Parts: sequence; structure tokens; C-alpha cells
Amino acid sequence: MVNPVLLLAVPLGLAFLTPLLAFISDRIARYVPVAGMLFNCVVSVSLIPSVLNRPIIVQTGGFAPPFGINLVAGPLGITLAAVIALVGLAVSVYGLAYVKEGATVKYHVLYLLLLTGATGVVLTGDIFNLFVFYEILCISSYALVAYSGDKNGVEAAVKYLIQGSIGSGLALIGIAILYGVFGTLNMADIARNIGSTGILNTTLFIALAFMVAGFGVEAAVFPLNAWLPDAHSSAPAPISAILSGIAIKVGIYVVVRIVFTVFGAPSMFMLLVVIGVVTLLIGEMSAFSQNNIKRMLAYSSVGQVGLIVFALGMATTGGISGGLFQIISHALAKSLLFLATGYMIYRSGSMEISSLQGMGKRMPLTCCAFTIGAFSLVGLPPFAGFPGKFMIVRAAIAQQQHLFTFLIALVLFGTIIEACYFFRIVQAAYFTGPREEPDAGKQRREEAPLFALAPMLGLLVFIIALGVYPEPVIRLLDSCAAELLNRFDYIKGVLG
Amino acid sequence: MSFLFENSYYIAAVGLILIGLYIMAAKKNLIKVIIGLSFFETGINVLLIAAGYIRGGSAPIFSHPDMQAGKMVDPTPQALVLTAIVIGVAVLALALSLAVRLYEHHGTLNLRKIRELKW
Amino acid sequence: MVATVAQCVLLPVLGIVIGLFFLGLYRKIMARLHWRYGPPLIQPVIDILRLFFQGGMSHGAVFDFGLVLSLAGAMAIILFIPFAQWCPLQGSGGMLVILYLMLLMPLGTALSGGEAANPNASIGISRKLILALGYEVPLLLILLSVMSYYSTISIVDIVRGQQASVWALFSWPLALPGIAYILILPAVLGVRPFDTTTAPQEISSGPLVEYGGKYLAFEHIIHALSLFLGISLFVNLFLGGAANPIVFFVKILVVFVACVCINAVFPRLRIEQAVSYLWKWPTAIAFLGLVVVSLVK
Amino acid sequence: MRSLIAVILLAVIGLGLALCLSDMPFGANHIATAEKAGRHYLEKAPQETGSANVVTAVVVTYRGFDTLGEVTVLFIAAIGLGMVLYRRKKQEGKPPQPASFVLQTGCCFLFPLILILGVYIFLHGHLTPGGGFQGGVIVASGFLLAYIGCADMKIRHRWFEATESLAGSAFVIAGMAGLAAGGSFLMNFMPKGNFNTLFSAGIIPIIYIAIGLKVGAELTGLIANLLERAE
Amino acid sequence: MQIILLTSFGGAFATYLLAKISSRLRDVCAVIVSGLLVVFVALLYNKTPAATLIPSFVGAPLTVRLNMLSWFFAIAIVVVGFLSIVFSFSYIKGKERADFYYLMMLLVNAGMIGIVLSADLLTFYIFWEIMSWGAFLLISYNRGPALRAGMKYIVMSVIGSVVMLAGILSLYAVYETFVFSELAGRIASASPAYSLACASMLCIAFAIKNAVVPLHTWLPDAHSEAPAPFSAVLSGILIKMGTYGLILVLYLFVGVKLFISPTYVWRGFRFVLLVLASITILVPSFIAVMQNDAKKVLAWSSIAQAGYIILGITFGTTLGFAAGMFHFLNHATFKALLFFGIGAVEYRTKTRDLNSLGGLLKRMPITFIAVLVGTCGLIGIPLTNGFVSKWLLYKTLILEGSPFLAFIALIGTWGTILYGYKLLHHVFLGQLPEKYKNVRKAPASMQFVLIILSLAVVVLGILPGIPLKLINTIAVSMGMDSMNINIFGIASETGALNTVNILSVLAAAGIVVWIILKASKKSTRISQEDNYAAGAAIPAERYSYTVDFYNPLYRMIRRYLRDIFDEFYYWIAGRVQAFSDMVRRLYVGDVGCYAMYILLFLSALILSQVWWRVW
Repeated sequence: MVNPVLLLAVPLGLAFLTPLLAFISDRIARYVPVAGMLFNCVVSVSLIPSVLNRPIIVQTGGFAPPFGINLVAGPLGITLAAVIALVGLAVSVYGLAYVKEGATVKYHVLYLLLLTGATGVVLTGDIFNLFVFYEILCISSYALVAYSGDKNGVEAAVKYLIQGSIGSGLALIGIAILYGVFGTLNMADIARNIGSTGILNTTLFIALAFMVAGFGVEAAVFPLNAWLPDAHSSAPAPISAILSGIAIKVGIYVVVRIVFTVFGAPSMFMLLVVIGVVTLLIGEMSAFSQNNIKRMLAYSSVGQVGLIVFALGMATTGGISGGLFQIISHALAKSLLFLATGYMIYRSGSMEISSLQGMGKRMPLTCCAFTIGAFSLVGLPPFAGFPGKFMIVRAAIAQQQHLFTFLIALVLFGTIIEACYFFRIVQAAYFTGPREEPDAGKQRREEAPLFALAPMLGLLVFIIALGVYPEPVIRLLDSCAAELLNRFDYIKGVLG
Repeated sequence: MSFLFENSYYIAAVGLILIGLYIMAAKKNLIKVIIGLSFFETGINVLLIAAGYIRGGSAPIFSHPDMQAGKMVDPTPQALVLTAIVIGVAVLALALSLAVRLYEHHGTLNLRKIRELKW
Repeated sequence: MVATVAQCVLLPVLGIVIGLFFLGLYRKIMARLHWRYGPPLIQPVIDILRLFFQGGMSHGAVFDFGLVLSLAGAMAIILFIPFAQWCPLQGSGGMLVILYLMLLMPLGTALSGGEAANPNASIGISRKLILALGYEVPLLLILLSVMSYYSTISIVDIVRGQQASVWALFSWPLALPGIAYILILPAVLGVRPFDTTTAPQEISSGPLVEYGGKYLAFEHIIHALSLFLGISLFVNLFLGGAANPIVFFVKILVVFVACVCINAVFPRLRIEQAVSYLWKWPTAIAFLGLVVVSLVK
Repeated sequence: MRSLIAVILLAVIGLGLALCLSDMPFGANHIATAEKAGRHYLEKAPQETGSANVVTAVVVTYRGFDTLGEVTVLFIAAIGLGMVLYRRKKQEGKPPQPASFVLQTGCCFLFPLILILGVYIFLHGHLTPGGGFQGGVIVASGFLLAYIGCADMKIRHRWFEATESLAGSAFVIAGMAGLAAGGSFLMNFMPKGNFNTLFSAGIIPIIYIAIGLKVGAELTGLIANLLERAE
Repeated sequence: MQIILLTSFGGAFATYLLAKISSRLRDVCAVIVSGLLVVFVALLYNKTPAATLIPSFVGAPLTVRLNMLSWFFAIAIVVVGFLSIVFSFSYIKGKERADFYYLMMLLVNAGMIGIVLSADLLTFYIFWEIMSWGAFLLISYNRGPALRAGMKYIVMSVIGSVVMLAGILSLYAVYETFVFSELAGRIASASPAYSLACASMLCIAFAIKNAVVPLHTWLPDAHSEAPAPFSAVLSGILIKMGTYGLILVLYLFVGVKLFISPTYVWRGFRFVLLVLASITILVPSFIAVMQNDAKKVLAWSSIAQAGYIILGITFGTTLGFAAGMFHFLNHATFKALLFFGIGAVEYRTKTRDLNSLGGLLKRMPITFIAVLVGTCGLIGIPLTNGFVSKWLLYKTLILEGSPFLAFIALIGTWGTILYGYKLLHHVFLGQLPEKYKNVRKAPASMQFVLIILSLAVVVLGILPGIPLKLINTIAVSMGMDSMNINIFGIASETGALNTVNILSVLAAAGIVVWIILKASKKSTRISQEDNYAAGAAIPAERYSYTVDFYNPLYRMIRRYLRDIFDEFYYWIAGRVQAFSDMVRRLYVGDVGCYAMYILLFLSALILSQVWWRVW
């Protein structure tokens, strides 16, 4: 069995080595993220069977959990790490073709570090270590948003940076308070100290508030998500894909991990549910009348985050595994969408939806990928979005409460709006633009390069596979949900 | 008065945090906002340190063989603060570089005017 | 079996004869009311025989086909409506088949007229269909009240029901639809004041404009049959049918004469006037009738 | 208006913070029991790590993973800054104004001394206050001085990048070596040596050297990038 | 059974891939695939296989099964699907993206087959969705106004599926199963209000697909803008998937005994459905009369005819059910026939505008005959299949004491007559415009399809016993009374139907009349333009009456026939759009403001806590 710490150590080492490799050749340096993510992919997937039995607790420095930093490779962590590695792999391959100018080596290093940060966040069992990895994630994404150095990118990066730093500062305050109260940083230890009081006392609640508000910035729940549309729409395509596919999911993971495992705070669940619905509605509505396609996708991410948070906030096995499934399917689909959009924008030179006309002809495969991604997001079978939405709605209806009935109506309303704007784009891509003779199209093909196409098709295969046969993943996610719901098992697993 | 005196670290920390947040929320010059960020982070660092302080403790270094563990302050927050400072520096550096870039593009650092990305 | 076939052959002929007689009678009565002498009763027969030997002009296969369809449809309906005790096809669908077969007449004519490509014909057809819609509204209500009152769709059963008790026209609540039927009868028959469809002065006799020779003869026969059908339907539904053909003939004759006499004094209505008339009182009464019937049931 | 709202919101937040802090009185001994991590470090660190400076022990061994992350953050900042300020074509600015003679001489004089101080600090990280980060910062400040004083000085970015890269890799490799030798990442697998002497505390000094070099190189890189940009 | 699904889905993709090699191969493959499906489904007659596709999907197995009901639907689907593919042959040739078109046609077909085969609601929903989005892509295929139509369709369709999802899961929440057969046994046990809520949600979803007023607004646009072969599929069978769903809900889940029982809840529910169905018959029939686009006429007519089907099915008697089912089959044949016919005309003349067409009878005789037969079926002229199903419907309505519904249905038939004749007259009769003088007749593949369907309309009209027997079996399996059926119709005490009598009488009369016509003096054949114009010269350009054909009627009824629902939906859509535009103004672009949002969120959280503590 491989030690899960390698999931972090290897990419980190590779990232550090990249500048050296770049001295030899830029070309080699470009392949470093691919190698790192490939490694992570293999390792995390191979770890899944063993963590399903019992989580692997990895000590660093050889010190037992409350004293040293430990990694908790539970089902949830490894699953998310696998998703991160998978999407990261696809996007890094895409980056090989897409990232052509500028400081390419630096881009690849930062990219790899971003994903390492994300992996670290989902694996670590120490709250401050989580914060550190979270910062790795955030800071590298600040920088990457501004990668192209254009007007919008820099503006978005600045805004993202300001909001992100406020968020992480608030989170750190929360951590400080927790440390001041309990004198420990290990999440399981904190959780044990908090116990199962049900209702938190004021101090703990305020610490929780600080942490939710802080980490919530990256999770992009409603009032905290103003950076998202800017950053996602202005970043280069692979970064948008990663931000949407991975970064915000990691944010959600942190919030959920803190609320569920560390605090076990049922009073927060309802808040999550409500925030989720509000976020969903606001995201979808804002996306509804967008003309900028990337901005639209970004708002759609907001909406999806809302859906996920809503699902997770239900705190039932069905709800959580539905939410986690949605995390996975959204990660796949949204990164696919951003990747496809990247080359479409590159070819058409504009982000307006109207400029997509005739794209179905010019870049048929890319467009097909886009369409399927969009369908998956809308939740149409047989694509990955369907089981997720289905499970979420099922869980919500299974609650059999009037409040949930009302909320689920709102959620479904949001889904309808989402369908509207996605179908509009699909139409724009396929059915607008100049009519052409059937054979004339062949000369005007401007398909994306192979390196960009391959990851898209790879994601596509995953989307369809998940949509057709989601059961293994669902079974995996059920044990993830169990991990989140039974915080005492978690505590026992870590502290013995 | 003695309350203020006794809790001066906390007061300073909270004060710095609030001032920093205020600057970030209300000021429009990016440089000022970055300074506010710096305030904010400093405040948090102070808070961390203060949280780890034990009255009458010494620095946790066994420079003399007769030093006692019981008389030392908690070393953990100090390690944390070290990390936090470094992170703060990193963010600050990045913020400044972005500010340079932003100025090149917009010719201003007034955040109320840099609003091309909206809606 | 033989009797059935014999009836099948006999009844259409009988229908045509009576219809032609009615046509003649109609012209006679109209003339009398106008203080004219009028043509002899046999005149329509003479006309038709003469027309058959004139040939005529055809506009194409559908032109012919439409007429055939129309006439065949009209002849077929006769077999579904009891003529006194004779009703050879009573078990083949009842009232509903009659209703639908009655569509064949206007539709066949319309096809034929459409093929003629004469705007006058088209206008006439358009009017005919609108008028039909106009009287179908009350007519359907009436038929439905009768059918639901007797809980059957078989016209023979309806007749039988009336013979068992009292004529529907004189029984509560079927009197209401009966009255409504009387009000719309001229429209069903296409006689004054509801002869907008074939107004010779405005649209050159409408659908008939392109017909000549044997085609016109066919058209006349169809008209004759439609007179016969409309009245015998009324007699069967509201006047209790008849036990023997003579009584039946007397009944339809009386109804026809009354209808013509009353309506001959009205001037021709515009199509909209006609429809709005039909949709006003007759419909209201028929509707009331149906409501009452369904309440009574 | 905005200020007013901000003040009100901040008042609420301040209130919340105050409520929290009232629960953790300043200076209380919150690590009184032995299972608290802080107490454990203070009592066990000298034996377990061989480092006299407990903070160093915490930074490098107990929470070594944090430190790795921290180094990474700084690395990101350096790379990111380079990326953000990257120019497709190096534009030729006007030659900078040379500093005064006094300043130049002073800088040249102080520069090596500062470097030595920095190196001293990170070498003695496990014995005295200070450590890799602090030493690295001092090293970088030396370069800053040189930049200010000797206006025509340009550092060789490639060397610094190589240093960063090597040092970072060394950190990870040290960690991996721990994994290989002791079974867990960043394990202090080397002999502890004599307590309170320079050659003690196992891998701590090695890591601190790596960190010191790395931080120094990175901060210098940051400074150089910003300064060259400013010209 | 898996073979059917595999053939249908695999065939769709195989066709698409082969298309990349050669377009001829593609055509052949498409025909083979759809033909194979017909054979496979036909072979499964009277068999009841069942299978599991995926043992566990989201905690429930995906299962399929075949029974009489689904076989009945399946055979209609595969036949119409096959014919539409054949028809597409020449229709789509030379248009762009034909490969894609075939893929989607086959995919939609596959989806529909999946729907009727599925044995549980989850499978049903999955295939339903596949069908829905496939149809969306096909509707949008023609571009231009089709985009709007497609949008309208998919939005309503998504609303439908969302409501359906809610309904399905509400059922699941109580019964914890998706399987039809298990649900059927248990649904009566829930509280009436809850099961009513579930049933209404499902019914709303199906009503949207079935275009029941007031949820019909997508249909006229979608039908008229879709490519003609797909219009046929859409109108003939796709919207009938809603009917299938309704049958499942009303007859299987609720159970017909309960559904027509005089329970307070269900009586009201049934009443609402019946009223909606009759409105669906009445109003669209007359809106169709006013249309000037051939396919719009047919589209509105589809709504109205769907109303008959719903009326029959919701009426709930055996005869009503039989009427609905039979009318479904009939509508699949004659409406597909009409769409194909009009499609052929459109293919040749490139227009669907009724006012500019005319006189094509001379140019496209086969098409004319097909459309004539189709129209007769639509109207319900005896000897066409439409007559039989309507006869059944009226009979049961009258005899079971619902004369008002019968009245509405009958009046709807008059609307049908008006627009049916208008369609025939404007396209085929009247004067042939100059520009269509050289129109050729429809291509052979189209004629083949038209002839097959015309025959089907007539044969089913003369021998209604064949499908009725099948329907009777289905009805009995649903727990209804059996009908007394013979091959030529119905033999029962309260009114029998015998098509062979009608046929022989009509045929005899027709032959007699024909003989008389031919026997009498021969007529001269003159050209169409040789008209009586009261002595005036016949205008050279156009001498016909087409524009505002039923003008007096229009003037009388037009103001009552506004599609207020459509306007209302547009109004809602506008409101939603305006509101969402308002919502996105939240993101003002000023980062200070964003910082305030964060602080606001935090202080709200803190305040809530503090507030609570103070209390």
C-alpha cells in the first residue's frame, strides 16, 4: 500500500524541481504537472479500496495525532483527492496545448501547486495545516487568474485576492479562537473536546461563524461569492476549469468538514440548506441573462455550489452522497465546459454567446463536448449530472417537511432557469450562423488541437460512464457520507 | 483601567483586525486596501500570539539546562504565527505585484473606478 | 336477408323520389306564396332527366369523385334512418354513423367544387361549411339530448321509445330540443332564409357554379336527398317515426310544408346573421334542453 | 454611508470577538494538562527532537508539514510575482541614478556581514531564537541593501531560482528520506547528537539550512522583481 | 428486449459513425436499424419478457418489461419511426448536418422505445429525458424561427420533467420503490391527498408533453418548425408518450377502479382532467381553422386530437379507454400521414404558406390522395380509422351520461372539418399558381411512406377489430370490463358498430352512382382555369378564393381564440428575466462592497447568536 502522504510530497517535490528542469528544457517542465497528476491519480484510485475498510491515518514526523500533523485518508478525502487528480490531469494535458505564451514554466509550477494545495486540504487532519494548504490553493489561484496579465485578469485577481485574504484571515481568527479555547489544532481532538453538545456555546459558535464565513469565501456561497464570476470569467480557460471544478469544491469540503466533523453543529445545517438555495437561485438568475459565456458558466458554478451546499446541509446519507456526487459530476462537467469554451473563445475571439454561432460546424468535437457538459449540468440522463440531482431531490423529498417541499420547489425552479440558458447556448452553437453547404464545412474545420481535445474527450467519457453506471461511485460516496455523519467514528479513527 | 492594561494584547489584536477590515471595506485606494490587509494580518498574528501566552512564561528555548518546561509559554502559536507571517508576506507581495499591473492597465488605483467586471 | 337487400335497393330510390317531389313542392309553394303559378310538381324530375342527356363539363377526376362521394354518402344515410319500420342497417352504428355520414355530402361537394377552382364555388363552400357549423351546434345538442334521454345511440331504439309512450316533441323535457330543431330545420335543409350558400345572385349559385349537365343533375339529387334526410330525421326523433310508410310520408310532408311556408316569407340572411341566429335562440333552447335532460336522467 | 455601515458591521464583529475572548482570558494556562499539544512539546521536544529551541522543534518536526506548506506558499509568491510581472519583451528603462558614494561603500561593506548574520541565524535555528525563515529574511535584506546601494547591480535570477528549487527539493527529499528510513514523512531519522550543540537535533539544521537558503533566494527574487520593475 | 434497446441506441450511433464514411451507408444503416426494430418488436407480440438493465442505478434497479400496453405503443413507435426514416431519405438529402439529424431521429426513437419498455419510473424518467433533449435538438434543426420554438419546447419540457421528477420521488418517499407493478398494488393505501398530489404532479408532466391546454403552448411552434419527418414523429407518437404516462398513472398507479370511483378527491381530479381535455379539443380545433401555415394547422390539430385521446382515457370506461388507445394509434397514422404529405409538398414547393399554394392536385396526385385520406381520418369519415375511435368515444360519453363532453367533442370535429377542408383546398385544390407549374411529384421514398400510411388508415378503418382486440386485452389486464368485439367493430346491446355494412353500402352506392355518371352522356374535360366568371374576363394571375377562407367565421370567433396562455407564459418569462437582471446587479463590481458582503454575512451570523443568547 502506498503512503497517502506521497499524494502531497510527490507533486510538491516535482513543483520544486520544475524550475531546475526548466533549465534543461522548457518542454520537460511542461510535462511535470501531467506527471504529478498522473501519479496522484493512480495512487489515490489505488487507495480507494483500502480506505473503504478503515481510514488510513498518516503521521508526519512520526508523532501521534494530537501532537504531530496527521493526514486522514478517509473515504471522503481520498475520493476528493482522486477527483482532483483526475480533473487536474485532464486540465494539465489541456494546458500543454493551451498555454503557449507568457511565463509558461511558472504557470505549470503554480498549477501543480494549486492542485497540491487542494489535495492537501482534503487529506489533512489538522486544522492549521488545512489552513496552510488552503492558502497554497488560494494564493496560487490568485496568481494564476492574472496569468495572462490582461486587464480583466488582473482586475479579477486583485478582487479575488482582497476577498480571499479577508476570508482566510477570518478563518484564521476562528482557528486562533479554537486554539485559545482548546489548546489543540487537531480536528479530531477539537471535535472530541467539543463533544456532542448539540447546541454550541457562544464562543464556539462565533468561532464557527468566523470559519464558515472565512472558508465560505472559497466555497462561494451566496454573499461571499462576488469574486467568483470575475475570477472564473477572466482567468485562462484551464484555470477557470480548475477553479470551478476543484477550488470551490475544496472550499465546500472545508466548510462541510468543519461544520460536520469538527463542530457537529446541527444548528448550522439549516443555515447551509437555506444559504444553498439562495445561492442557487442567485447564481442561476444571474447566469440567466448573461451574454458573456464564461461569466455565464461562472454564475452557473455559483448555482451549482448552491445546489451542493443545499444537499450537504440536509445531513442525511442520501443528501450528502447526492451532494458529493454532484461535486464530482460538476467538477467533471464544468471543467469540461470551461475547456471547451476556452478553445471556442480562442477561435472566435470573443466571449459573447452570439459569437459562438456556427461553432458546431467549425469545431464539432469541441462543441459536442460542450453540449454534453451542458446537458450533464442541467441534469439530463444519461450524463453524470442526472444521478446527482436525482439523489439530491430524492433526499430532499424524503425529508417530508413543508420547508423542504418549498425549498425543493425553489431548487427545481433554479434548475429550470439553468436549463434555459444552457439550451440557449447549445442552440447558438449548433443552429445559428450562416447556413452552409454540406461539404463546405470540411474545409473550414478548425478543431482544437489533439492535446486539448484528448482531455475533453476523457472527461466526456467519465461523464457518460458516471451517468450510465453511477453505482460504484455512489457506494463509495455513501461511505463518505457516513464518514461525515458519524463524527465519533472519525474521532475514534484518528485518536484511537 | 487595569482591565485595559491586562488585556492590552487582545485589545490591540482586535483593534488591528477591525481597523484593517474597515480600511479594506471602506477605502478606495488599492494601496490603502493592501495596507489594511497588512493591518488585518498583523492583528491576527497578535491574536494568535496572545492566545498562546501564559502569564509569566518565558521563551520556549532550553538555552540553559535548568530551564523548566512549566514556566514557558506555549510554543505552538509561535510556530503558527511564523507560518501566518510568511503567508501574509506572500499575499502582500502578490497583491503589490498585482497592483503594479493594475496600475499599468487602468492608470489608477481607485477601486471604485476599476469596475469593468460586474454583473 | 332478401328483404334487407330489397330495402337497401328500394329505400334510396324512394328517398330520391320523395326528395324530388319535395323540391317540386318547394318551388310550387314558394311560387304560390309569391302569387305566381310556379312550375309543375314534376318539373325537377324533368329537369334532371334532361340534364342527364346534356353531358356537361368536368374539371378533373376529383371533380367527378367529389360528386360521387357526396351522392353515395347521401344514399347510404338513408339506410341508417328508419323509413317507418324499414331500417336495414340499424345495427351498424346508429346515430353517430348518421352524423358522420352526413358529412360526406358537403365534403364531397366541397371537394368537387374546390377542384373547379372557381372562387364563387369556394366562397359558396366556405359559407356552406360555416353555416353547417352554425346549425350543427344546436343540432348536436338536440341529438345528444334525445340520445341521452333514451340512453341509446340507436335511432330505432329512439323511435321505439317514442312509440311506447308519447312523441318526443310533446313530452317534457324533450319538447325543448324539439322546438330548437324546428327553429333550425330550414338551416339544416338549406332552404330559405338559409340559402346563402347557393345564392344565385351573389355568387352565381356558389358550389353549383361550375356544374352543368349530369353534374348539375347529381347536385339536384343530392339536394333533394338532403331535404328528405333532414326531415325524416326530425320525424324519427321527435314525431315518433311511424308504423307504416304511408304515415311516415304524411308526417314528413306535413313537416316540410309547414317549414317551407313559415320560412318562405323571410328574406335571405347574410351568413353571419344566419350563424348568429342559429347560435342564439336555437342553441339556448337546445342547451337548456340538454341541461334539463341530463338533470332528469 | 459606506463607512457607517462598515463601522456598524465591524462593531458587531468586534462584539463577537470580545465575547469569544472573554472565554479565554489572557495569559491563562490553557495547556495545563499533559495531553495538550503545547505542554507535550515543551516537555518532550528536547528528548524527541534534540532541539533546544522548542519553537524550532515544533516548526520543523512536529508541525514540519506546515512548514513545508509555508515554504510552498512563499515559493508560490515568488513564482506568482514573477509570472504576474512577466513581460514578453524586456523593455529598456532609463539607467537608474547611481547612489551616492557613501551609500555605495556602506552597502558593499555591510552586505557580506549581513549575509553572514543571516547564515548564522539559520544555522543556529535549533539553538537560539530565530531559524530558517528569519535567517532567510536577513539574507534577503542584505540583497535589498545591495540593490538600493549599488544601483547597477542585477542579480542572476537563474542562480536564485536554482537555489530555491534545490532547497525546496532538499526539504521534500529530507521528508521522503524520513518516510523511507523511519516510516513517516519528515521523520527525524538522523542521530540527535549532543543536546544544545550545533551538530544536534538530527535533520532540523539541514532543513533549516534549506529553508534559509530558499527563503533568502525567494525574498531576494521578490525584491529584485519588484525593484527591477520599479525602475 | 435488451436487443431492442441495444439495436435502437447502438444503431443510432452506428449510423452516425457510418455517416462519416459515406452518406449512402448512413441511409442504409438507418433504414436497417429502424426496420430491424419493427421486426423485433413485432416478434415480441403477445410475449411478456422482463429484464434488468442495470442492477442498481441510484439505489434502484433499471428494469424493462414488455406487456400488451407497451407493445401497443412500441409497435406504433417503431413503425412511424421506420417510415419517418424512409421519408427522411430524400427530405434531408442535401441539407446540412444530415448525419446529426439521423443520429437524433434514431436516438429519439430509441428513447421512446425505452419509455414504453421501462418497468420502473426511474428507467422511464431516464428515457423520457433522452427523448426530450433529443427532440429539442431536432426541433431546432431548421434554424431561424425554429430556435425560438425549440427554446419554448425545451423550457416547457424541462418544467415537465422537473415536476415529474418531484412526483416520482414523492411516490418513492412513501413507497420506496420505483417499480410499476409494486406501485400499482400499494398506491391506494396512502392518504388520498398525498396520492392525489403525486398523481397531479405526474399528470402535469405528462400533460405538458401531451399538450393539454393550458400547457400546450410549445406545441404549435415546435411542430411547425421541426423538419417534416420529425413533425410526424413528434405529433404522431412523441406527444403520445404523455398519454402513455397518463395511462400508467391513472390506470396503474391510481387504478381505474379508484380513479372513476365517486370518492370526493378523485371525482374532482377526474372532473378537472375531463374539463381540460374538452377544452383541449374545442379551442385548438378552431384556432387551427385560423392558421395560414399548413404545419401550424396540423400542429393545432394535434393538440385537439390529443384532447380526444385524453378525454377517452380520463373518462375511464372500457369504451373510453379503447377510444383513447385506438385514437392514439389512428392519430399516429393519419397525423403522421398528413405531416408527411405536407412535408412532401414543402419539399417540392419550399413553402408552407397556405395562401400561396394551390392546385397541386394535378402535380402531386399521390400526395393529394394521401392527404385526403389523412384528412378523412382526422375528421372521422366512416371507413377511416378515425371514425371508429371517435364513434367509441361518443358512444361511451353519451351512454355514460356525459352529453356535454360529447357535445364538445362533436363540435371539435366540426372545427376539424373546417380546417381539414381548408388544408385540402388551399394546397391541392383551386388554381395552380404560375410558379408551381413545374413542380414534380414527390420522390419515390416519400410516396412509399404515404401509400403505406394511407393504407393503414383505411384498413384500420374497415377492420377496426384487429387493434380493438388488442386494446381489449389491455383493458382487461388493467382490470376493466371486456368489450364485445368482432373484426368489423363492436357488437353490443346498446349500439353496435359494423364497418362492413357501412363499407358495402357506401361502396355499392358509390359504384351505382359512378356507373350512372359514366353511363350518362360523356362529359367534356376542360382545364381548371376555364371557369364561369359571370361574363367577366378571368384574371390572369390568380382567380381563387383562399385568403381568409372562413372570413365571416373569423370575424365572429377570433376575439375569443387568443392564446392567452402563451401570452401569460411570455409575460412570466419576461418577469423572470427582469427579476434576474435585477438580481445580478448585486455584483456591483466594487470590491469594497464585496468585502462588506463578507462582513455582513459574518456579523449576521454573530448577531443571530448574540440575539439568541440575549433572549
